[in-house]
Amino acid sequence: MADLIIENLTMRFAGVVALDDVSFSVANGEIFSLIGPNGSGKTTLFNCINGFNKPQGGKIYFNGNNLLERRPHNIIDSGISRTFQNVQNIPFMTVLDNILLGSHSRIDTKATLQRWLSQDQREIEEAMVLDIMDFLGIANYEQKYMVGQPFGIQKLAEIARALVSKPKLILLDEPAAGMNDQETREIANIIREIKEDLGITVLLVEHDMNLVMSISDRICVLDSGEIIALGEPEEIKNHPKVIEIYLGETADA
Amino acid sequence: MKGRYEDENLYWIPVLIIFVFLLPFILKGLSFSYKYYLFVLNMAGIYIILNVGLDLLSGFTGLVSLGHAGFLAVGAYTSAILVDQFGVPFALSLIISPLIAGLFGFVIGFPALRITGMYLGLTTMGFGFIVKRMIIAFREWTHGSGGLDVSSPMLFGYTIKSDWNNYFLIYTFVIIAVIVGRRIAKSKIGRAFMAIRDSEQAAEAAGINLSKYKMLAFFISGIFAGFAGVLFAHTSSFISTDHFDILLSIYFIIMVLVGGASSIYGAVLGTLFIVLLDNLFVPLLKDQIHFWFNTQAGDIQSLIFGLIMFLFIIFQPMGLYGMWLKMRIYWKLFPFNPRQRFT
Amino acid sequence: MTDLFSGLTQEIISGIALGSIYALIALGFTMIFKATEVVNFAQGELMMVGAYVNFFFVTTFLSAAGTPTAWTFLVALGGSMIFSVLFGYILDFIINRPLKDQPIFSIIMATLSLAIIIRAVVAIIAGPISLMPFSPFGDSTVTFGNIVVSLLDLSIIGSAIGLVIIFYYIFHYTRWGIAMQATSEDPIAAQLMGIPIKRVYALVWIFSAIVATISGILLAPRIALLDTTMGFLGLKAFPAAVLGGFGSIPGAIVGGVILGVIETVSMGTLSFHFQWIKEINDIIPWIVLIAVLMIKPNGLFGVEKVKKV
Amino acid sequence: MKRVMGTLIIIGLLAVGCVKRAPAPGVTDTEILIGNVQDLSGPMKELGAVIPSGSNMYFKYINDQGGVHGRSIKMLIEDHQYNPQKAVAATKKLVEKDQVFCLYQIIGTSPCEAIRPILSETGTPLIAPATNSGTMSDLSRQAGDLIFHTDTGYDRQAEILVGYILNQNSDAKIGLVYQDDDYGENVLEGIARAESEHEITVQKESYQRGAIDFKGQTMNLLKGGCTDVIIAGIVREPVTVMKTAEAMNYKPNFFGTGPTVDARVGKLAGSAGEGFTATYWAHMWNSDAPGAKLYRELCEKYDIPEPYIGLYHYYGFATAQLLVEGLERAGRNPTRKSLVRGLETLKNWDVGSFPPITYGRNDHAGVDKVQLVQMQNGEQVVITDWLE
Repeated sequence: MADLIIENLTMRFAGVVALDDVSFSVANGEIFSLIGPNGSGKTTLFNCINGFNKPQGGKIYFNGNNLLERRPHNIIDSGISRTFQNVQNIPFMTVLDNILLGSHSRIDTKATLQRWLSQDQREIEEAMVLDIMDFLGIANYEQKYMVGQPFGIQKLAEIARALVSKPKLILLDEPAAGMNDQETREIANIIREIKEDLGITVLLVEHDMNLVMSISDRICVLDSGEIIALGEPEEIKNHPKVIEIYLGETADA
Repeated sequence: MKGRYEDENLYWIPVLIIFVFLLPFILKGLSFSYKYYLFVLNMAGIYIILNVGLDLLSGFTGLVSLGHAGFLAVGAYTSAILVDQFGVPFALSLIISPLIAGLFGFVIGFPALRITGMYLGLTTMGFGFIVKRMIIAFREWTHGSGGLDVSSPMLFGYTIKSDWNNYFLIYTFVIIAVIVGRRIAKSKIGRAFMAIRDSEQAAEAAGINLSKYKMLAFFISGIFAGFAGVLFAHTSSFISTDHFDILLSIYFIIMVLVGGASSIYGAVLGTLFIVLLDNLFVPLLKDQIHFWFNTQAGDIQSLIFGLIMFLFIIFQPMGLYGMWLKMRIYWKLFPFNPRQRFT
Repeated sequence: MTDLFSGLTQEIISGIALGSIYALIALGFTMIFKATEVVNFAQGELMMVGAYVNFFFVTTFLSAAGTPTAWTFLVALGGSMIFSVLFGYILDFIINRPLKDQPIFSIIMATLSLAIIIRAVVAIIAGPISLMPFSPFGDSTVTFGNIVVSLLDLSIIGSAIGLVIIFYYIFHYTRWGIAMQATSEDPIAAQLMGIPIKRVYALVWIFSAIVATISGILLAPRIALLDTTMGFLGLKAFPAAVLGGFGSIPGAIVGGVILGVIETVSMGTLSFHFQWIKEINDIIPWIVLIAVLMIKPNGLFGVEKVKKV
Repeated sequence: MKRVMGTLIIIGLLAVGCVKRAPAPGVTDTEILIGNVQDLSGPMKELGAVIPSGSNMYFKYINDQGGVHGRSIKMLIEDHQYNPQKAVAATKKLVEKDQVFCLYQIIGTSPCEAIRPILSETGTPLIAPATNSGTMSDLSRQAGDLIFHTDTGYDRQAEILVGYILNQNSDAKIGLVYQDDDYGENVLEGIARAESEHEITVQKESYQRGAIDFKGQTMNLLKGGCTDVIIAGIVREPVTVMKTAEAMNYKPNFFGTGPTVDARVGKLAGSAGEGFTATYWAHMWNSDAPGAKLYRELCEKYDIPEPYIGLYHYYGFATAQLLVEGLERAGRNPTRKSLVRGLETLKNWDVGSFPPITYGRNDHAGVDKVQLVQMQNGEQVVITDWLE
């Protein structure tokens, strides 16, 4: 059962082809990874799903909804949330509020207004996020300002923000970038738990091959906007073209 | 789960409110010139109401406005005309006039959908000039640039006159404005505002409609400014286009920034700091300097004001609230470092 | 003389002269903004200081030499230039350096309070009485057909064009200019590439002070009375800088000239033929500005900074 | 018995005296405090320095002679930067904190309008506000009974000018260049009255405070064929307009209201300013009027610096004379009420600086006539008698 269907997606920036006739589908409940060298179009693909970029050709369906018809802020309503390659947190807001930001579309404005004079609304809102903060192990940080927090916390907070909207599909853009080995392992566990405990489909962009190979159900390799390989980790590992592209990088990892 | 989140030491808010209402009595006991201090406080109070709204717009949402004196003028003139020429009760005007100022905010919000940064600052500055021009153009109602006499506020059959009574009227609304401002800031609306300021993409990904919330920010800000305008018009009992100068708009932005943008308490502190500095502290200091050096030079007053501002910014660029936060964080952490998951 | 066409031409030329004044001030804004992203609210005050300094130079040399000659004005000009170099350097030292890593708004506020300080200091030093500045050109005019232009206006237009060419050249073709461009694009990368950004910033402030001084010298005789409120003209030139697109040197000139022409024509021919324009003629520049920004949110020559996700 | 009665009466009088002695604010045995709010750092800062200096010169002269009823006069000056809100704050400070006896000479129309509520609340009189606006002498306005205006209103000046122009040349086409603020507003009122009285239309051109270019307005006056132009500006505006007109070879008769009577207008405009005629509501400072003579004497005596001496400085001096006269008439134990009553007893008061001033319960207008001062060969010459 295919959940996210991408058909013949083509995106050009001023003549440069970022995505060239890309088609694949992501099944419900799997961890699907996109890999490829820098500039191969991974983030552009995310931006197309997310509505930031309007592709020139192709279609994106999620659970039968045509995502290209939606404005960026409506994407989250169809059950897709995302994180960013460069962490996009709000520095002078507490970690708790940063995460609450993700619950924006779940909070009823009317109820907020009605309960303005009491603390109740605040408590309802907090209840939404505290589970997830516990789940990610960052509950201690709720009252801390985001600015000055360690990078790892900021990354986790961003994932928490994406999770709090109760998505069906989460787009993770390089969650392990800039992490050390131990942190990367923790991230891997968290992604696995997102899939297994929360039942959320994961679409992952990542450069860390060990991480990708260890947790992905399927992997798609992009190069210069084209899909050059798609399959299970074992297949990809042995794919001649992939080895060609990744020779240097896999040796490092 | 209950009680894990506390709205920053709620217990001292009632204490503060009681202090605010006791202050006039304390001042009266301390000094025979309490009326002067009350007047300056009243002015600060009106500006606080406006600056809470300006902070939500410029501090939280990052939409710089250099035309807030225009909103103040809209509120003031609307109310003056409604009450004195159309016989609308003051209490009703307190609702209608801010809404009209809010509508003006809505209109000026349209350009803000596309224009950002200092470009937006200039657009709003232009709005300030356009409002002034409109006031002069509608001569039959506004008396042009000659200024307009305004009646004193009438509430529940009582006419509120004198600095003493105005103080209680204004500060009741100041407290309401600060509470409402903080509620907005701490709600999903406030979070959306800050997200728009710091990362439009993160905001959109989180489901925030940028256009809607930018317009909302202008609308809310207009309402606060209009409210301040109503109180301004009726408590100062004379308004003219000279009151709503472009320099006033710049002063408002300074007040918000000195307080430390994106904090409602910061806006309050900043307003009090600048208004008291400019209208109380510096004139008194100037008297001393004139006395010591036996001069009459008038520019000394602006020199002192400029110097204090300048040194303050050099040594405390994060503003008053930033200073307070730094202190607080320091004492909270003292003497331990926070337990961290990642090193 | 009185026919519509020559009247309009006359107004447009006058508008270009007025616009050149705005453009010169806007040029100062633009240079600082281009390199440091700071909006210098004290730009008008820099101009005012330049005008005052030049006046004192002229009067000093006048009292020595008797009547003003071309040499008097040239020596005074040189003196003012040296002063403005020093002044720009000092400003960079007291504003830019202490606030280097602070939010942009702190620096903008520092310039605002600096404007207040400069006004007060000049007023205390120079006394409250307005000065009557001299013009090297007197009241002489030049006539082309039936169009009359004062020599002073011509010199303002000329300097505006000259300065733009000079600074355009400096910014695009010299080593320091390219260093400035690089610094404005990405200060950290520029620093890593070995560009001494501290010196670049100082240079930008010095350039800005020089432009301000030149505009002050030219403007002072045109406004008849020189007092410290001259600094407020900076606020009028602000929209010119924005209309052209902050950070664009040709933009500053185009923006200034457009606003200057709009101002004179709307006050003149337009309001003569359409009475209702009189009610709004002083806000027409603002309406034009807002309309242009609605279509081009970064001004006529501005470039949008793309933020990468 | 008589002696006892006499003693009792004396004791009684003393007691009453003691009660009465409860001093009015700002009045001590040796000093009277006067409050003044000026523009010290705004657009009118020059006047803000010069006018009070003229007043202080006269106060010094009076104080050197022993003061008013043995009390010396001390003037406190605050800054309002031509901002009405600041003016209110500064006035509050003077009245509530410094406890001045009365207010004097506050400059600017909107600042003066804005402080009316303070006047009426505290009963503080305002003597000689330094604005020509006709609204100042309107007794029906709030605190109107506490304001003693000296100057001929701008509206009256404009009206008189129109009458004078039409008297000289009944076919004159009149143009007006006015500052688009409260000053211009008041001039327009007078022009409107003159228009309906003489059945003419005046071509009106406006400019913004702080404008530096007047090409458009001048062109329009030329196109409209105006033979006589009234400039309701300050100093820079008439100079620029006249210079612009000269460059275009357009030579109407130029007239000015209010502050344009400044001698520097002629000096700066040079040949263009020749024949410029301005209205003035007092005697010229360099005339032979006794007030002007005293003024020049005092300037010499107190070493007033050269750039200060002139119309505005003299104006400060002249209004100071009025204030001192009022304080004299307020009696040995002045109260704010007795000051008002004292001033209201002025009947054709003339010390040769202003034309005779009469105040009364229903008249706080002061001077209501003007003389015309014309630029001739670089000198200001009075060309008419007092016009009404």
